[in-house]
Amino acid sequence: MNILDPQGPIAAAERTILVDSVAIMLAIIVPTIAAILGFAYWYRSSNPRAQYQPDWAYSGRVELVVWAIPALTIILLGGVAWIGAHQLDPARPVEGTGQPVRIQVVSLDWKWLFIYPDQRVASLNALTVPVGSPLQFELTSSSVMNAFFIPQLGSMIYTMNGMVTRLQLRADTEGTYQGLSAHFSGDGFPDMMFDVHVVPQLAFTDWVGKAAGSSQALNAESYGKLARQSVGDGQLIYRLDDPLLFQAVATQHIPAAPGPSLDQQAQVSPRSH
Amino acid sequence: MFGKLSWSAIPIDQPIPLVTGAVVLVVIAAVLLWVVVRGHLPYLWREWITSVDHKRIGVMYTLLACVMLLRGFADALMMRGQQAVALHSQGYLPPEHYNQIFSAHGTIMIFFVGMPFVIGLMNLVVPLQLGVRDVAFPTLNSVGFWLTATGALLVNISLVVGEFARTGWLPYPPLSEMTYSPGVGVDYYLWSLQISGVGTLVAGINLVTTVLKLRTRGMTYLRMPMFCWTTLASNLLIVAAFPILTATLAMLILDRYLGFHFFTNEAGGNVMMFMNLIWAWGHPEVYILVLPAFGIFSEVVSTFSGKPLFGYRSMVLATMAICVISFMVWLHHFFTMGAGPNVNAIFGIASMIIAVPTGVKIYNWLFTMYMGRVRFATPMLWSIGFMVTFLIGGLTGVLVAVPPADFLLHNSLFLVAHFHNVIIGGVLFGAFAGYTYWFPKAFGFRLHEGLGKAAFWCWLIGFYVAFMPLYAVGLLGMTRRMQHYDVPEWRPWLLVASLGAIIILIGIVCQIAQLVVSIRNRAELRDRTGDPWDGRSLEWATASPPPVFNFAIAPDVSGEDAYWAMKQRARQQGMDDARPDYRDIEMPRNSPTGFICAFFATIMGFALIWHIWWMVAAGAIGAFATFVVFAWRDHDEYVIAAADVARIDQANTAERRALMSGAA
Amino acid sequence: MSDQSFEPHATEFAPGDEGEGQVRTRILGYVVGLGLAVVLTVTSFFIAGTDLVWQPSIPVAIIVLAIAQMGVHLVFFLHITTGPDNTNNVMALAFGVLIVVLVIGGSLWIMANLNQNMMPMDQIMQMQR
Amino acid sequence: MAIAHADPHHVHGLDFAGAGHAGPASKRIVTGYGFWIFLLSDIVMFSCFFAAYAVLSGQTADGPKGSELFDLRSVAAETGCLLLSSFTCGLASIAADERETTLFQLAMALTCALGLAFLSIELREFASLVARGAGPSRSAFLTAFFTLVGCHGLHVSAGVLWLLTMMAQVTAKGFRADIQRRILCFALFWHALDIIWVAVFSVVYLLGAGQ
Ligand code: HEA
Ligand code: HEA
Ligand code: CUA
Ligand SMILES: [Cu+2]
Repeated sequence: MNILDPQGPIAAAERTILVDSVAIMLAIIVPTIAAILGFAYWYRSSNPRAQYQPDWAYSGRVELVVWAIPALTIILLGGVAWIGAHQLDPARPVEGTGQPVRIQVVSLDWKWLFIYPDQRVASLNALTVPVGSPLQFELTSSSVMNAFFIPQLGSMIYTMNGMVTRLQLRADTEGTYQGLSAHFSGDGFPDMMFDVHVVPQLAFTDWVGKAAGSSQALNAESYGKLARQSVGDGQLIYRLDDPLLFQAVATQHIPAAPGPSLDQQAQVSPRSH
Repeated sequence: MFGKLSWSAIPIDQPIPLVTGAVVLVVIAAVLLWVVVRGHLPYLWREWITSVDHKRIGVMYTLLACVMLLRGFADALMMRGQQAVALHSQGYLPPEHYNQIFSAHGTIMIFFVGMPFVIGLMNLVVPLQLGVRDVAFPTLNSVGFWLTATGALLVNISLVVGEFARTGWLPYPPLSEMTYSPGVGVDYYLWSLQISGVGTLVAGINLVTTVLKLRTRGMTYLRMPMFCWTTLASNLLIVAAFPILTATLAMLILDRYLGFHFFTNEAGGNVMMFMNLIWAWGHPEVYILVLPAFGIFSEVVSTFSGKPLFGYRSMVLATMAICVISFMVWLHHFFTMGAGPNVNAIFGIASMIIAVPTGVKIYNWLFTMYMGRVRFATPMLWSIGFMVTFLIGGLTGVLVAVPPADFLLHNSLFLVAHFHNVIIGGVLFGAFAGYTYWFPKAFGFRLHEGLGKAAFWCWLIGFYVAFMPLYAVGLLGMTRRMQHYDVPEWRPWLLVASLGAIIILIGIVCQIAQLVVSIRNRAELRDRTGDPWDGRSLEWATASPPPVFNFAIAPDVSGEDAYWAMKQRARQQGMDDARPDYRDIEMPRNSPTGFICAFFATIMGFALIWHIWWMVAAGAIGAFATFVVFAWRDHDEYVIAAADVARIDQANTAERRALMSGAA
Repeated sequence: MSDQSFEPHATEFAPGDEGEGQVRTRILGYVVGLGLAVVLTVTSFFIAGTDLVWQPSIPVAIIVLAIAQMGVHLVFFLHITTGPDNTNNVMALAFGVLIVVLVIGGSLWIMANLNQNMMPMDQIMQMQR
Repeated sequence: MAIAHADPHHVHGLDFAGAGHAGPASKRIVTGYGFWIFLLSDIVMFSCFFAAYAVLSGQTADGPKGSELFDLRSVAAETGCLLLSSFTCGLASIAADERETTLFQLAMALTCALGLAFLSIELREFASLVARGAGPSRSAFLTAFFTLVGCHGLHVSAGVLWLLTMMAQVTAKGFRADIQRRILCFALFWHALDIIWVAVFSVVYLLGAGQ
């Protein structure tokens, strides 16, 4: 999950910006720290060699420098921020090889649902994507806010009920990575980790085939059951019965999930791990 | 009859809060009993509880902050302990408890530690520095303090009766709406903050008016000590920002209590509006905390370098710039919500711009030490520790202000490390510097230096050991508020962090020991000059502790660093022996209004939390009646006769003169 | 704060104070204020209900009139003027107005931007239709 | 630019005019100023409700829109009450300065009556909305509407309570200096409510009716 070990272009660019910004700032922070310690040490009252000028409290030249240096640094960093914010805008399309894959993400209490509307499949708590393809996410939430985040692919984004946020990523190396919710969403929040399987294009097609043949179907009814609070449901695959399910959730045609209910608390203790 | 309240509200099945609560109760009962048995109650009532003296109120604010620090720290230790063990396991704290703990920790630390600490110091010091007798509205000042205490009390009641919020220190809806948080926890949060928020607003109005309208003769704006300037800036932020908090929490209250739809998922509510409004308050809030600390460092660095503050005017400009710009950056707390790139970039750049005036401040302190004579007393150690530590926290702050970097770091433990870095390294170190610096002024004796230094080193080292690992684990992708986790690579860092918390604990023990030892040895540590540090501003021109009226003769100011100038003059021309022209002094009378108001506010708050409507009405009527009765009284002032003023002042200055001439 | 008033400031006003005025002129001040306020209010209400003006300009006109009327109230009822004796009061007002503008303006901008970015797909399509 | 607004040392021209700063201000100025600051903070609070209203005013959840609900005639009547009451409140201030007890009580009583008239019209409006099923829980728009307008109404109610207390105090104690200061603050409060009402009727009712 190391942010400094990116596996896609977005994460890589963000990592670079992160490291560069730190470097730019260190160039001014390190000398400042050195000066603080140096001045404090040299001008200690027990040092007879240090000069003492009890009235020296103004110098136009020093003033100019101390306003100018931080200002210039910030102009530089501000430029980085401006360009970065535009180039890495989460909704901005990403280039890639192969077909773009549309993935609709619903954060549930407390699990993740991934819907592949074009492939007519869906999965729970595990995201399978082909390597190199642009990944076009649309995200919403069944109830409370969450944040969708795969540290090694970059750019987290909030999920909110009744709204659709957009995110574009790409994974460049095959492997299995971890994703999580980066915004606190209640008691089961730490269990919202999910696996991200980055697989070759062909393997992805295989996986889609397998899911399409799954005995589990995802439709309004099974969604309604999923939306209830629970943890530890494991990873499942579905064939997608209702391709407009995501729209129905996002437009609140399926109302927001009910939250804790008394009978349910008795049945499924969130603690059953 | 009792609304939602029933015996089941007391968490019999959860030993940890219950035992903690019981211990706290026993301690409080024991203290009360001791007070009553020793016959201290009338004294406490007369001299403290009903006091409207800004110095007493300042001390009480600070005391409240210190007590709440212990509570907040207990929470912090529990969190560090939980995360140290909760790999592949539930640890020892179930989620419903862990979630209450980080929410309570954040709430308490910001509202009931940070705020009262800085407000207390401002209350204590600003009128003295301005050379006046009290703040603008002494009785309201007492009301403000007691309402803050009410808020703190309510938060702590939630430990034993019911539960606290499980929604973080800022209760984001819809999680905090009735649907998803049906318990009383969020209500405890809301009402304690509404009540203490009124108190804070009152304190803010009071201090703004004091600085702008009550300055002694000759104290022009540009002769005010830096701490007065930062007080002005910080309190302007309070009066401008706290109403936003009040309005936002009121909306959430309406949603929860009356089925309104500001932030619900249903009927067109909009959760993003909450985020937007709460941060429009929340960002200025962090500068409300840190600006007074900047003022304290300005005083301390200049005093212990034996030089005036370098670049005073540019400090003033920087302070006011921070004050205004802090209102233009709030979106940086939700870069990842999906606003467009222009919005993100503009707010990101605005956030970075604050680094410029802040940097100017750092450099001005640096050049205050330059060609000075730096004495490493404890307050100065805290200041140097601050300068170094805060730079690192500021760096990471500017880093998360770069939107693409924040897309990776938002809500991570890296962010947690950032804000502890600026809050502990900035606000808390500042509060401790101010505490050691002004303690002799408030009580007439100094704090033990050795233990103070020991505390400083433990804190400094403990801080780095506790929070640097969090930066690392944040880069490893760990988010905040995790009750357990399944990633083994995180574990070592979290273990180191717990070790750091323990080193901090040792620092705290040193601080408590310091206080105890100093009280024991107060005879040796006594300060008879009123000026133990060779100070520069007017608070050192009067006795320690100062008489109720602060100054027998209102000082006349003719330049910056007023008291320093007076001392210079005295050294050159000798003390002037003419007997001053003492006059009668009118002082505001003590009043129980604040305490009684807070009493009714507590009742009302508690009743509102538990939906006990008749009790709500009773509390409201009681509070209104208190105000009318207060408004009805005929004598709100008493007179100290000129002869008494003369007697007190002569006694004070006699000792000082004797000492000064003895030293010469 | 008691006897801190060594020399009462002849040069400063409390907000709302008018200084030493003749009763007649003071009453006149309120009459003028009331008159102006009534005229502005009536205009506002009239514009809101009429077809005589170009419709899209109506909201702008109403806002402008409201601002004007607030100014009238400030000057004639609250006696906040720009005279030197009132400087501190005006500074405070300016700070307050700045904050109000930042909070309202900032919120509307942010929220408009977010709402636009987050509309569910079919709503976007509805809008394109 | 923004800095200049917040930077009170721009008034130092004043301070330096004489022999420097003259010392603490009089109690009347201090009290009035403190209250002025409070009023500004209150206005900031209202600005949040206005912002919420502006954001939520389109969210009718398929319920009624503003233009279907608002009755501009009663709004005009409310406005008339408040404007007149501001005038009578001004008369009361003058009477207080001149220590004219009867005139003061009369003007205050009139102010109170106008305030109550305002409140009763507003309550009637609220009641009829609720009766028509357009209560605050109907939609986010109505939530924001009731909160904004109701908050102003609550302020007016508090003002009436304060006003009555002041009348009683003047009867019992006469025009003592501290009571005069409170009258000054009350007048400021009452006039400030008017300013907020101007914003309310413009933004909520007039603009809302057009939608
Ligand atoms: C006292 C408290 C305090 C202070 C002073 C600061 C100071 C700063 N903070 Fe911090 N912040 C918090 C408390 C504080 N913060 C808290 C509590 C949160 C999290 C709340 C939550 O989510 O729960 C937070 C979160 C937070 C975020 C949100 C991140 C996120 O949620 O993803 C951001 C983003 O921009 C940010 C930025 C900054 C910046 C730019 C500063 C700047 O003011 C720092 C400026 C200082 C310096 C830079 C150092 C000195 C300067 C120089 C020596 C000059 C030269 C240097 C340069 C040119 C770089 N902070
Ligand atoms: C003022 C603010 C403040 C302070 C001082 C602290 C201090 C500490 N905090 Fe806190 N913290 C927050 C504000 C603060 N925190 C906030 C806002 C959050 C976010 C909450 C949320 O997620 O919603 C947070 C969250 C937070 C977490 C995050 C949990 C998570 O998200 O997973 C952790 C984890 O360990 C933590 C730890 C600590 C530790 C170890 C300290 C230590 O440094 C503790 C230090 C101890 C003391 C401060 C007390 C000592 C002093 C005295 C007792 C005075 C002695 C007496 C005299 C002077 C006489 N904090
Ligand atoms: Cu959040 Cu749309
Ligand atoms: Cu911030």
